[in-house]
Amino acid sequence: MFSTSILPCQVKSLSYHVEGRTLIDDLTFDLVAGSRTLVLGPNGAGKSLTLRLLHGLLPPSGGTIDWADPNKPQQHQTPQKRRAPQNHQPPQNHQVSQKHQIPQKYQAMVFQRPVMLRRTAAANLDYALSLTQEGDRAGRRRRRDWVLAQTGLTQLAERPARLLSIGEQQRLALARAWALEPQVLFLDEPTASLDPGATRQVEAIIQAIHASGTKIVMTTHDLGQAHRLADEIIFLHQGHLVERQSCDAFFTNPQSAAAAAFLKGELLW
Amino acid sequence: MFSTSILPCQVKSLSYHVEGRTLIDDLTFDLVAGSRTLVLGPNGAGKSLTLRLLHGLLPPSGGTIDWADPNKPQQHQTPQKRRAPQNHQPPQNHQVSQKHQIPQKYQAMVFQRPVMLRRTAAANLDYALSLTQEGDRAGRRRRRDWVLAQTGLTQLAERPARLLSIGEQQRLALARAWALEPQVLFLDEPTASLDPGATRQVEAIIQAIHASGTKIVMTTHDLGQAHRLADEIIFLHQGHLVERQSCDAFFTNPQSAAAAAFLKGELLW
Amino acid sequence: MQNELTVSSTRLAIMNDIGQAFLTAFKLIAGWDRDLAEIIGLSLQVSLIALAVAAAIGLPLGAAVALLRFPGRRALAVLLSALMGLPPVVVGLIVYLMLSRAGPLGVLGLLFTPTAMIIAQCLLITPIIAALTRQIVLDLWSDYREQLTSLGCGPARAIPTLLWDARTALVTVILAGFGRATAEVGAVMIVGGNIDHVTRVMTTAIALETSRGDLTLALALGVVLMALSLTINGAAFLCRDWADRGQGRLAS
Amino acid sequence: MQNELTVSSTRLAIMNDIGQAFLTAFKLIAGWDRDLAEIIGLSLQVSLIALAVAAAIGLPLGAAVALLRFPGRRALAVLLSALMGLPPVVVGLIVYLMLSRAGPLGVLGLLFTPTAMIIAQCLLITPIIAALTRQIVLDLWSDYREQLTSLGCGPARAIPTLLWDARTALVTVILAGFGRATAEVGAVMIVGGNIDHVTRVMTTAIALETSRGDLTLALALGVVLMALSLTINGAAFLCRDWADRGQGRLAS
Amino acid sequence: SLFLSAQDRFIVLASTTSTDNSGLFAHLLPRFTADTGIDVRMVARGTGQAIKMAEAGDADVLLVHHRPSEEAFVAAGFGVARHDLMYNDFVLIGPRNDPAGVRAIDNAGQAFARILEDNALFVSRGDDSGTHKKELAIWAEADLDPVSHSGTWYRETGSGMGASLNAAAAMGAYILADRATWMAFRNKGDLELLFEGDPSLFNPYGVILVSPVRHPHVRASDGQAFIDWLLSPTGQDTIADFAIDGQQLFFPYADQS
Ligand SMILES: Nc1ncnc2c1ncn2[C@@H]1O[C@H](COP(=O)(O)OP(=O)(O)OP(=O)(O)O)[C@@H](O)[C@H]1O
Ligand SMILES: Nc1ncnc2c1ncn2[C@@H]1O[C@H](COP(=O)(O)OP(=O)(O)OP(=O)(O)O)[C@@H](O)[C@H]1O
Ligand SMILES: [Mg+2]
Ligand SMILES: [Mg+2]
Repeated sequence: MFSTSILPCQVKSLSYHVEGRTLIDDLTFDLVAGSRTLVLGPNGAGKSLTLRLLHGLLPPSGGTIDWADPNKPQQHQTPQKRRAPQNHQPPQNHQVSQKHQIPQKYQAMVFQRPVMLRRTAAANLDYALSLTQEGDRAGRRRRRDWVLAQTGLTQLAERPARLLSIGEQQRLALARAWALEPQVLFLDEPTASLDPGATRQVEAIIQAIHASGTKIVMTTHDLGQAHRLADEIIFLHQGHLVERQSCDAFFTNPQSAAAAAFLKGELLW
Repeated sequence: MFSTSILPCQVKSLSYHVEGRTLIDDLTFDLVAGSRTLVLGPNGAGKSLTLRLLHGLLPPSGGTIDWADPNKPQQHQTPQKRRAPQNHQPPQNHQVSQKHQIPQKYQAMVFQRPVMLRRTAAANLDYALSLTQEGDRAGRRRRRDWVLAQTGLTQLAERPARLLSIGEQQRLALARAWALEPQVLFLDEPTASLDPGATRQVEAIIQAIHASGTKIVMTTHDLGQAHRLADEIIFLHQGHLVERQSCDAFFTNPQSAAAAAFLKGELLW
Repeated sequence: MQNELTVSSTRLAIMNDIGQAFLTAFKLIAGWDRDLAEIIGLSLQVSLIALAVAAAIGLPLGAAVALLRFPGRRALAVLLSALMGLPPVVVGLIVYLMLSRAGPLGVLGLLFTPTAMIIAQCLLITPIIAALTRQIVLDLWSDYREQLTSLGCGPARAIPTLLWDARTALVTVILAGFGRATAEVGAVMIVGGNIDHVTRVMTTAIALETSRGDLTLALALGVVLMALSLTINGAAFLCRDWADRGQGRLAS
Repeated sequence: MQNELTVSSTRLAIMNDIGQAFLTAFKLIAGWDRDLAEIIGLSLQVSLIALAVAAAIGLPLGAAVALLRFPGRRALAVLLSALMGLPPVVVGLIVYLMLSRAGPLGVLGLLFTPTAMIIAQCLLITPIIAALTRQIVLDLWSDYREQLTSLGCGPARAIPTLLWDARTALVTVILAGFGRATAEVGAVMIVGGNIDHVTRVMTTAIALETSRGDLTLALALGVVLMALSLTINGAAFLCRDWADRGQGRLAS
Repeated sequence: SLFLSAQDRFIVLASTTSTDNSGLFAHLLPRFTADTGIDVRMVARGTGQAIKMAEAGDADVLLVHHRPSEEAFVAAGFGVARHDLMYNDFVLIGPRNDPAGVRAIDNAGQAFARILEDNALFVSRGDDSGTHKKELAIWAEADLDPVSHSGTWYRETGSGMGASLNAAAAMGAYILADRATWMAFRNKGDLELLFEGDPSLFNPYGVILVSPVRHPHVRASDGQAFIDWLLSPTGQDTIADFAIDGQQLFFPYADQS
């Protein structure tokens, strides 16, 4: 589907401070194409911050996020091809990679609290499509109507988006992100406000998006859902990356005490 | 705990229209003290609208919501004691009961999207307490610190409330409503953004609030949670009251096809 | 005794001035004299054109200062805010010096024409519109920033979006600009010259009647101007309500 | 040829006027002459007191019109908005008629005192502050209404809450009022009288120099006034930023 | 200084913009204050407004230059008495190249007639001030009607002397001004004094104490002290002393009886 890709993405010593408080501390991991990464962790662990950092909405306080260059023909990045470290020191605190500025045009995000423009549901989609997809109005309209139908919003297309119910807004946000056909799709608790039937259908949509080649990076508090959707799990706790495992391993055999307690619903505040 | 109560509440032919669209259609039911009422239904069914109507935030387009008068000594309301209908016509469309204006001082609500004032978490609680509870600053502070501790927010008390994570904000909203010691507590999907451990603890808190004599009226999309918490279920679909049953009956033997499909997660959009 | 009486009767006379002014205003409007129509027409023409130009510059400028990050952005914001306090007489002087026959734009022969008044009013109200717009757009941007950025909408592209979504509040900003334009006398007096039948507008006419000592007529003209202003503001409110129906505001 | 040359050299001379004005302004400030200090002091004193009073009235008034439901509420909103276009000369006249010896408040002997100027400026800027506040509070109320009502906070009690939570935006509103107050000349000229050492402020001094034809000095005083205005606006921005640290605005 | 204390000894003087713009008061008032300890608060207004102000009792002393209005003021009981104070004269100002050729003429009416014939730009105060009334009187004496041309070559600015001079300077128009304001005016640009000396251009100033009978609060004794000082040899000499570029601008005119 994509001639070139911004994946893989190397995240190195990523951290984020606000007023001397360390909210994200020294995350190092990579995101590779083809797998569904679920970011789990208790409230306040830093999941949403991590997604926003990855999506380029916040400038990291330290560390780097290196997306592959989508304009270069794809090649498997070996360690040798990566920028040779100048020395063995960890990166300076405020040395922010140029590359974290990767245009959002290859990515899309469904926010935990989606923001709707003061227009109809359909106009919200039109707006997003007009920003990213050039020319061809008819094609854009087809795509809009198609995602509206897929997310069950056709009936609501002409309603002002901000007056929809919270669940309807969440579906509209998914439709909007999906319509953009991103290479990487960030989903921040996309089914938190959905009814059981809608949750099932949205899971199916996520699977379909994944199958079409889009990288999924998602958070959820629904462990069953995580189990159903994940290839790999990144478990965050108090801003730290505590564990990174394949899905099955994480659920059957968590390495850390925090993850084990979390899975049992016994990680208390 | 309360000398007099605003319960029971008689809801009769309640409806709500916006621009000719009927969003809530002819709901008739009553809310009695002592039981936990769960309002279930798919996205857009009208759950949040119903809670806001009950809480007096929206003026009904038709029908009445009659809370008992908290200033009269409590007496069981027999049908004879209720206002005799003038005729057998249903209430006029815009005939709104005076009583729906029952002061919010006996009620509290946790919104689906809680709004935080531009202050610290603790100041948000102080503000709510100062509105409803007279005198006694020390007592208010004690109560504040206690609910903060109970909802695991003591560490976050001095943070600006709007910068908390979504889950933390949801807990703060619960703390705020709880601190007011209402007779009726409306909870609109109060655990939608909570992690599994927090969900368990919030359920325990809801049980404790219920045990202290507060009427619980709550929505959720977590059917397991509904089963654990409900005494009775009100099932809404497309603005209609489709079914009202005791919890066990609803889950084992739903009367309507819509409810049956909903429970199986097969009520598609 | 005698004195007291005289004083209090004069006092009554002065209170009458204000009642008299309303009566005169009513007669002026009812009589609808050609001269008055001419003055009102010119006032409206000058202020509305100035407002249109100022809005066309001020709205995007304010939004740009709110959204774009460039060196000196904060300084520019402070400057715009300070320019809300630009004295009309100073604006008048600057435009006068520019347009004066000996000035750099003298050849255009614009001094003492309605065009000169439009230029002066524009200079006066553009900073007001820009500074207020900046604040309103900034508030909306704090809601929209992450979502729009995520959609691939940079700050520059966000300018029209935010102006559109803030349209309700911006109507008030534009009305503030309109108020300043119609109320203003210092600048148009200098660059227009208050020349009868050419550049006389409501406010300069009021100033003239005041200096002639005909306070009743001056006040009456003021009442007419306020009636005009009320009509236009009322119309703007109705338009806004009409355009607002159901868009994003909860029914209540 | 000869003419052309003369004209263009005069043109240069006029451009010089503006440069000259900055130079003179600089000299004025550097020389810091007692008279100038007195005028600046009085300007600041009058405008700041007027601003304080107008804010004390206008902020709650604007919020009340936004929040409370009473008959004529919309009419009042339109009226406030229209009063943003109240011509200073008219305000000056009304205050003059009230304070005149022959007027109802004549016995107070306030005419041609700084107090009279404060009253006039108050009348001028209160509607501006109220109308702009109304809009900002209305926007915030649409976010807060249900939550606050649920907490048992009625519209009346919500007024201070919303004014506090909208404080960032309201700083801009107050600066708009301040700008109008310092820039204004028509009203203070009439009720103050521009009496040397008593009621002469920056704007009336500018008007006086203009009518004396000393345009350079008039412009220089304008430059000094703008410098003052810049300082105060800059200080207000810094204060706001300081008070805003971390309160509800996402780090970016 | 904000709430003026009542013990300050001062009077309020209502006068015209032309007198103020000339700088006469800046020369005169400090000397009077030094002599008597009485502060004079001078409010400059259009003649009509100044008179109106005095009628309302907002001034203690009125100093203007339109004799008929002044006499009417006294006759109506608003003023105690009118005293001749000083005089100067009106002058006709115009562009240096004098398109209507008024320099060669020796009669004000004829000069105005030339302007009308030529349709040369002419700025009129148009504000019923003393200067404006004098200008209208000259037109009327010459049996000319410029007002029907208002908006074309005849431009009524409806503003003060200084503002009108600024307009004339920018337009290159003719304008009637009082000599004092003209001499003190700084933005002359291309303008020059083209015509002077016609007896009809005589411009007398009168001074009147506002009637304490009509307005008991009037500071009559201090006001009278000011008038007496102005009419005294000291005051008259001080007026005569006032000069710009070595040229005397006002001429003492008090009847020394
Ligand atoms: N801009 C900010 N300033 C200060 N603190 C912040 C800011 N943003 C987030 N935080 C804090 O950082 C922590 C992590 O926030 P984040 O929103 O990433 O949590 P989360 O893992 O998404 O939680 P949830 O499951 O509740 O959504 C929280 O404790 C939050 O209070
Ligand atoms: N003010 C309004 N104007 C127009 N339509 C509205 C308004 N408020 C709600 N609606 C519509 O009414 C329906 C019911 O809304 P409501 O918010 O009650 O749903 P809900 O049952 O709470 O759904 P969810 O589970 O998604 O929260 C929705 O379809 C919504 O679009
Ligand atoms: Mg989150
Ligand atoms: Mg809902």
